[in-house]
Parts: sequence; structure tokens; C-alpha cells
Amino acid sequence: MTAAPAPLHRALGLTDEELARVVEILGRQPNELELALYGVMWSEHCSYKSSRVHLQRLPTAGERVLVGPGENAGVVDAGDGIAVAIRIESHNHPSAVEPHQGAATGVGGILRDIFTMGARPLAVADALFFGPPDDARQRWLIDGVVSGISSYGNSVGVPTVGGELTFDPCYAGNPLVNVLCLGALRADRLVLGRASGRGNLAVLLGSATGRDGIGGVSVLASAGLSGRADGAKRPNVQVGDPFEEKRLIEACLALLDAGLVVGIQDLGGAGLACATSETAARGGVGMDVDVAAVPRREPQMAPWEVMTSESQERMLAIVTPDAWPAVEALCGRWEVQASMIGTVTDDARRPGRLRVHDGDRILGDVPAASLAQDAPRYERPMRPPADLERARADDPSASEPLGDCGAELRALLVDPSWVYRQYDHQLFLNTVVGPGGDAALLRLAGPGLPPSERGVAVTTDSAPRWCAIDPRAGVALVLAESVANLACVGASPVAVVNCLNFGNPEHPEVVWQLSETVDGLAEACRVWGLPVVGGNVSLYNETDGVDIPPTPVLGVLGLVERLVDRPPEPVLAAGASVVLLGARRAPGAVAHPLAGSRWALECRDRRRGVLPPLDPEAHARVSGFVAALVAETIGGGGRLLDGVHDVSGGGLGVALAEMAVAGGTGVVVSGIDGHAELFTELPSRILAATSHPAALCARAAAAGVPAAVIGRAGGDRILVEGRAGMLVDLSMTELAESWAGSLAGSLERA
Amino acid sequence: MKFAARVEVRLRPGIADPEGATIERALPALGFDEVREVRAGRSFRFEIEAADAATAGRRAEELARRLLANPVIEDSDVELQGLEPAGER
Amino acid sequence: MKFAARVEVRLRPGIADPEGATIERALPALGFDEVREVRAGRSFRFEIEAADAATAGRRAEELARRLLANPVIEDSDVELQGLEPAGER
Amino acid sequence: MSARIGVVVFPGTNCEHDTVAGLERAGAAATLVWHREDRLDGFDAVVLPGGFAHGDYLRPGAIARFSPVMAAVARFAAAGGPVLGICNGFQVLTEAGLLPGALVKNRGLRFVCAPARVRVESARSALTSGLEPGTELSIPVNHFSGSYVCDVATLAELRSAGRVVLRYVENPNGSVDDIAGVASPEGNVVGLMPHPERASDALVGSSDGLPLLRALVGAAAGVPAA
Ligand SMILES: Nc1ncnc2c1ncn2[C@@H]1O[C@H](COP(=O)(O)OP(=O)(O)O)[C@@H](O)[C@H]1O
Ligand SMILES: [Mg+2]
Repeated sequence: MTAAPAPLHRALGLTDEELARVVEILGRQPNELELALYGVMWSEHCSYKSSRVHLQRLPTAGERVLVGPGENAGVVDAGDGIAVAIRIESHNHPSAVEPHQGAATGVGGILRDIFTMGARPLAVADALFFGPPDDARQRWLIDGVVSGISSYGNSVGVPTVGGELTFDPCYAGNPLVNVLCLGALRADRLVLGRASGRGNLAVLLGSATGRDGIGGVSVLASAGLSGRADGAKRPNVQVGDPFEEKRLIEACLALLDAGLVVGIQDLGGAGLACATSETAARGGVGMDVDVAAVPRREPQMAPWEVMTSESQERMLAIVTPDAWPAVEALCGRWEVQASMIGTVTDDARRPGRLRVHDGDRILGDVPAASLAQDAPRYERPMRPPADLERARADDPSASEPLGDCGAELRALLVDPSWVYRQYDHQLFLNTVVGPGGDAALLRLAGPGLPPSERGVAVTTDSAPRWCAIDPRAGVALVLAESVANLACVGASPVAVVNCLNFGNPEHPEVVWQLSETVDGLAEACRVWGLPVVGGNVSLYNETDGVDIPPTPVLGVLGLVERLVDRPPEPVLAAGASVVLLGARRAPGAVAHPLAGSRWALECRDRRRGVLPPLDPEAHARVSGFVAALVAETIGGGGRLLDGVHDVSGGGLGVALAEMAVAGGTGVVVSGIDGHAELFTELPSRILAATSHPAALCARAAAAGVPAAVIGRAGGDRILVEGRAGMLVDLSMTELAESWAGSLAGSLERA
Repeated sequence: MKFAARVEVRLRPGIADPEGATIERALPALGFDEVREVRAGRSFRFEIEAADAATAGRRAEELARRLLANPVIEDSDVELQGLEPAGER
Repeated sequence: MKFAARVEVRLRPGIADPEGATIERALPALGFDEVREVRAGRSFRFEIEAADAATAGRRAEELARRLLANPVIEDSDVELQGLEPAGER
Repeated sequence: MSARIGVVVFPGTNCEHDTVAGLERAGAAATLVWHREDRLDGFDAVVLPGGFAHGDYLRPGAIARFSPVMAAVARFAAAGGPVLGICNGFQVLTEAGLLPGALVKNRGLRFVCAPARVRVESARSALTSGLEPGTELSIPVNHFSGSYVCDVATLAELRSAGRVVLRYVENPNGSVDDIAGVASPEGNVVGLMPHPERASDALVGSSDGLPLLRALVGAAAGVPAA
């Protein structure tokens, strides 16, 4: 084998130390193909080399957990013999280069992670972060990303039932596109991405292999964006094919139903290199792969290109030789190409080797595990930001004067329907609450699943404005919001997935943010008994050396015992009393903290201060109380609430306005403690509308939950009376206009 | 002067073309086995007012690059043709 | 012999073209006020094997009419060009 | 014995299970039919469901219309059997020439998934027989190319012959004359862009689609198996 010229390893993203380590592992100089394998597999994207040491601190155990982190997706027991698979992943850098295809292939990738587990993908949620839409480039990004998710998700036939949308100048140069997918399977049909059984066949399913994203994810996902995002990255843009993916889903699920596969793995980052080494390493076996057997889309591809290509819509299945004819026939029916490209080996003398052949020539021979689990891990230096103390002191709560609350309220209203109207959110007839609700609520049903009256709920949440101030406390508040969102549709949380979007890990402050975030998430998960079953890390989100704010995105899965009736929606009905559940004031000096609030950021441009406190027990009480009330209703029992909505971004003011607009009625609220109480994002508060306020308050008291009747729905104005005079007095027409016009207005302009 | 421009926007060589591939897969069933290498693209026609052909060409190229094609994955060609001043159509 | 074919599919005159209209609306903002009458269409390229140019042309026309264009709303033009036999893909 | 309805599945179709569920709620016995089948014996009606047959590549329905099953659908329709095309199914029927006109990209060039109010305009079709013209229903639309177009003569014919079976109350896509659904001269072949099966269960939003599906089931029960 030819020894590689020295600089090549650097071009492939390996440090000199990493090369030395490869030489040590192999006991010789690697050749070019082997270097390419290590280059892609040891990239940040595939190896998590900077984040693993931290991720290990996340709690992953729970009595419902069937599969935790480490596989393609987490899997939870949902009861009635049904298991739910869930996973979230980022596609940030590809989306910045070509928003439509970047987002589309992001959807394709996360779907494969789910059906790789044997689950039928049933729902997608997308968390999107852009700069403000008043700029043409941002509109191009937003339009491209949304149309990409829409065209891929709708066509492949998986409803997009939720997500979120954040606009902040911090993301102008480096947008974030995180996609979550949830699927369901018969609990007894769980499969893992493992190879086993000497002599079994490695079968490549799906698209032909082209030069797509050669080292693409490594390059696209592991190098920051600077200036104009195209140029050098052009060849790495990949085009998604939802039609191929749809056939691949049907073929793979049919193969699993027929019991024809031993193990199966999707091809994502690092393509065949990753899929073959991961399945072999997980199964503790070796694998012989023949690049000559891989169907090509382009002529004259080099073996290393075939091994690292990231062509989309491909899967690797491990099948027994006698099953091959059946596999071929079944794939033929779905017009899915299936090729034998390798065999599982179990060589006692040299176990666990990944050997790459080109016909009868051996081109590479490395320990599979050295590419996968045994990739390097770094404990990178970390340091809190220098101005931490000064930042805490710079708090807007007391210092910001009263302004025109009505105008500020109008400025905070955003109607995201411009985005989700473009998503099929109804396919499968499971969507009881779709996008626009606090959390998506779905019937737990799908082709091939045992009958069940259960429901699943899912929410994605994030708040970079909080996490930038205090990553540890911020991420806990984000999880609190997720729990409250689930409560509003009657669901109890059971598992968490997370996508950690951060800046450059070579900056010690970024590593500190990551570490604080992991610890904050770990603590919060422990107090509420929630396991983390999966996630994804995206680093190097920076533009010209400026890091994005720490942006953990949480996806939380909730379960519902019985779902036979619709839950109350986030609406007010004329005549209903408006009840605020949960403590109205924070303990301590600052009753209504404003630091980190959308109001402070968007209306007063204040990004610092001290976040509102979170009392985990009190939060569990309020959320549990509401979840129980709503569960009663959707289970076919009583209906005490006419409307319900958690108080989150924009505070009480925005929650009220959203419910009023949705209900098409005005509302009169009084006794509000100034603009601070109107806009604070103090957690653990849920707004309810009811025609039986006395009964509601009595039940709340019994549950140890503070409850206050703060107003009444009706009329055609929104009136908020403060202790020191009227704070808001707007016609519902004005309010509805600000709501509906905000986003559509800026995005529909040419 | 007025010119008629035609811009063809094509995926760059090497970029996957699922649409072309799907059309090609369908052809044998329709009895077109002799057709291969199908690539799908977009085409735009417009009228452009300019002092001379050179300017018209430059502007059309510019329009193609900036608005009609996404240079990250697509190439574009421009064809120009003079039009009788006014009167027609 | 092998021929390279290009088929352009255009919306019939009179059929609304929201794509062309949207592009035209965006032009002034981009400083292209001199551009008018934008129409969006599709373009397909493929290789076709045939005894002679006439046959290749006839078959390509047929493919365009039967599959590539929807005669209810679209017209199509075919352009042919000979390719050196064999060797190249 | 309840009507037997075949639901055709092309590669890329994705509403087949929902359509079976909706038809069963409406009292039919529905089974899936793979697009390579060339016979539809034993069915009382045929439904082409929504989705993205062949990825909607080229044009929605452009490739699907050449599937073997489509010749059988044409024979079934010619014999007077009820044929319903929903969304992508409607697009396939127009591409196949079993219904006039075409469905082009939405005005606005964006995918639309939203509830739509539609008005029953004519009871002279397998989908609307027995319904009161003027009845308004709330049924979701879910499409990118749902804007109905046809030439002037066709439009005049559709209107005068009562072949416009459904109109949008608020046009979501730019369809000519607010057309949401049309029928063949005999009324046995019907296509519509809205998804009645998505409005067949109040738990997931609305059950306004059931009267339409019941009408189809009724029409199916009325004809002897083709
Ligand atoms: N932030 C995280 N928290 C928990 N698990 C994580 C996190 N990030 C990654 N993981 C786990 O690490 C494994 C590998 O992640 P990744 O390489 O993104 O998977 P894939 O190769 O399928 O894209 C997955 O099982 C994922 O769940
Ligand atoms: Mg994976």
C-alpha cells in the first residue's frame, strides 16, 4: 500500500497527533483510503470528539426507556405493545449554503434514523433560527428552508406537526435548522444497527452513489461559515429525493415485517465508512466491503469517494444469505435497488476488522471500532466569560421605565402560520392538536400498530435569549416550558431529546457554555425524573469568529393514557373567566424579573441580567394539575377548562393576546402589577379560561396550586388595567392585524 | 432596442437529479428504451430593453446568475435574439 | 447514431404563469426594470439513439408530446444535435 | 353486503390508509390495489387517493397515468363505475384524460395545508348525489398544484352541464371559477382537491367529509361490480 504524503492528513481534517494515533492503531502508515476513513469518522460531526465527555453526564435511564443514546434514535415504551422512537438532529451548515436542499436533506436524514429502528415515521417537528426577516437574504433563507422541509416532508408522507421559529440578529450569518422525528413500532419488533453472524451479507439499499458531499458533512458541518457561504462548499451540496426515501421506508419496514433483516443502519454523515464501521463495531464483528459492488451514479469514482460519499436515501441492511432472494424480490416490488456489497466476518486471529476491497484487491484494513466508538475524545479547555458578573448586574427589571405597553405588545405578536400552512400536518389522521398549539397531540396509531386509545404529545423548545445570560439556568427553564406545553394538551413528559447548537469549541467560553448546558439539563432532568434518550451536537456555528449564543433545542415526548376527545385550545370564549394558575410573583426582591424576556430583548434591546428563578416542585405541581384536568377532558371526562395556554415568550401579555385573537373575542383584565408583570417570563404559570371559576379555584387550592381570577373574556377590545392605570387598550382588530401581519407581511413582500 | 432572451437553468454536472432519474426509469414502460441521461431543468423567456446586444446579454447573464439560478447547484445559459422595435405582439 | 436532444416545455399563451409573474414583480427591486414578459418553463436534455436524425427528431417529438408536456396547458419544442458515436458516456 | 371499494396505490401515494379509514367510516369495505394490477374485477368503486405518485416529478400524475392500473380504471369508468380522484388522484385523472382541464401550481407558489370551506354546487355526481346544493362543508386542502385550469369552452360546458360539483367559498389556490371539484358528463368520474377522508372524524378536526364519502359508497352500492 502506498504511504500517504504528509500534508494529506491535514487536508482531511486530521491533526498531526491524530495521525500519530492512527499509525499507532495500525502499526504502520495508513494509505490514502484509510486516512480518508479516519478523516471523516474522526470529524467533530461523526465522532463528537469535543462533546462526548460532557454528554456522558446526561441521565439516560428510565423505566420506559427501551433504547437510550448511542443508537440511531431513542426508543420508549408507550404501552399497549407500542414503542415510540424519537430523535432530533441539526442541518445548520448545509441549510446556510443551499437552504431548500439543506433543510430537505435534513428531514431525510432524521427520518432514516427513525425507520432504521424499525419504526414508521409518524411526525416531524422543526426548530428554525434566522436573522430578522426584514432583510432580503434572510427572507431567501427562510423561504428556502421552509419550502425544503415542506417539499420533502409532505412528499415523503410524514406530517410536520410542530416546531418553532426564532428571529435574532445572532443567527443572520449562521441560521439553525433542527429537525425532530417521532415514529412508532410494535415493541416486539425493535431492531438495532448491529451486524452479526459470520457470513451474513451487507446489502446496500436505495440510491446509487455519486460524489455527493465527499467529506461533505465533515466539511459543511465542521467548518464555520465566513463571508459568503458558497464557494469552496459548492460540490458538497446534496439534492434530496423524497420519492426514493418514501420507497425506501416502505421497503425497509416490509423487510422488517417479514423478518428478513438481522440489523439495519442508515447512511448519514460519512456514508458507507460510518455505516459499515458502526454496525460492525456495535456488533463486535468485522466486515469485508467491496466498493466495486456499489452502484455508482458517476463514472471513475475513486474507492475513497465511494466509501465516504454522502449520497442521500441509502440504507445498509445485514441479511442472512438464504434471505437474499426474498430481500431482492421485496425491494424489487418497491423499485428499490438492493446490492450485496459485503459480508460479516469473524476472524479469530484478527477480529473486528473493516476490510475495504475493490474486487479482489484489498485497499484498506482497519479495526472497525477505531473508526467508531474508539474515536478520539477531547477535554477542551473551558472558561466562563470574563464579564459574567457585570452582565448579571446589568438587569432591566427595575431600570427600564414604563413605555407604551400596547405598542410593545403588538410588536411582540407573531403568527407562525405562514410557516406551518406549508406543511402537511394532518397525514395519518392522528393529528388532534397540530402546529399552533402549545404541544402537538397525536393519536398513537399507524399502519401495522396494535389498536390503542393512547396518545403521544411532542414539543420542541429553546430560548437562546435565556441561555446566553445563563446556560445552566436557561436550559432548565426551557425544559420547564416544554413540560408546561405538554401539560396544556394533557400529557405527562416521559423522555427528552436534545440538539446542542453551539459555537466554536476551540473558544473556551463556548466549551464552558456547553458544559454548563449539559449540567443544567442533567439537573433539571433528574428533578423531574426525565431520561435523555438521544440527541445531536452541532458545533462551529459562528460567523467571522463570532459564535452564536448557546442554543440547546429540546424535544420532549409526552404520553396520554386515553385520547377520545379534543382538548381545550389556547383560546378565550366570550363570557369565560380568565384564571392565572401558578405563583404571580417571584420570591425575593424582584417580583417580576424581566431579564432574558422577549420584551427586554425586542422592545428594549437588553440582553443581560439575572434570569427568573425556577422552583421545580412548584412547577411540577402546576403542570401536573393542568395535565390532569386536560387529561380528564380528552379521556372523555369532564370539561372544566374552555381554553388553556402556558405563559412563556412575551409573558402574560402575549399569552392573553394570543388566546383572545384565536378566540375572536376581546378581554378585560385588571390588577396587573405594571409592565413588569405583563411581560415577565417568570416560569410555572398557565392561563386558563373557564365558565366555572369557583370550581377551578377550589380544585387548584386542593392541589396546592395558586389560582387568581384576573379577568373576563368579552367585548371587542383587549383592556389590561394596571394598579397605576390602564396598560393596554387596543381594539381586537388592531391586535389581530399585528398578529397576522407580523410575519406574512415581511415574507410575502417580494 | 428590444431583445428576446431565453435562459436555461440546469443542475451542475455531478449534482443528483432525482427528477431526471425518475423520468428515465419510466421510459422503458412507455417504449422509449433508446433514451438515456435525462436531465431536468428550467427555462425562462423574457424581453429585455437595452442599447445594444452586448448590454442586453450582460444584463440577462446577470439576471440569470442573481435571480433565476442558484449558483450553488445550478448553471445557466443565455440566448439572445433581436426583436423588431415595437409594433409586434 | 446518438443524438443530444433538448426539449423546452412552455405554458401555452393565455395560461396564467404565477412563477413568471412573481419573478417579474421582483425585478424592479433588483434593478432590472428593463425586463418584461417573463415566462417560466421547463427544459429537458437527454441522449437518444436512432438510425438517423429524422427518426431521432420524430421520437423526441413523440416523447415531448406524450410525456414531457401536458398538451392541455403546454407547448413543446425539440432541438437535436448529433453526438460522436460511442466512446463518451 | 357493503360496497367494495378499491383504493389505488402508486409508488409515492401516501393517503391510501387514511382513505381506507374514511371509506370504512362511511360504511364501505375498502382494499388497497397496487398500481401494477391490470384488473379491477369485483370492485363497486375505485378511489385514486392523495399523495405524490412518482414524487410528482415532471408534473403531478404525469408518470402515474401510464401505470397498468390506469387502463383498468379507464375501462371501469367507461362501464359507468364510480371513480373518485382525491387531490393527487384528481391530478392523475386529468393527466389521464378521464377528467377535463389540468391542475397547475397554486397562485402564490406555496404549498397550502389548511381547512377550506367548499360549497356543494351540483348533486349530479357519484360524490354529491343526495346532497343539497348550497350545502357548505369544511374540508382540508393539502396541495402545491391545486389550481384548476381549463379552456373557455370546457368551462362553459362544465358550468352548463352541472359538472362543477364543488366550489371554494374562499379560493385558496387561484382555481378558475373557484372550482374545487368536477365530474364527467355521466357524473360517475369525479375529482376534487380537498381531502374528504381528512374530515371523517371530529377528533382530528371535522367530519364534514363523511356525507361525500357516504354518497360515493351509495353510488358504489348502486352499480353491479364492473
Ligand atoms: N446531545 C446529545 N445527548 C444525548 N445523546 C446524544 C447527543 N448528541 C448525540 N447523541 C447520541 O450520539 C449518537 C450518535 O449521534 P449522531 O452521530 O448524530 O447519530 P447519526 O450517526 O445517526 O447521525 C446518537 O445515538 C445520539 O442520540
Ligand atoms: Mg443515523
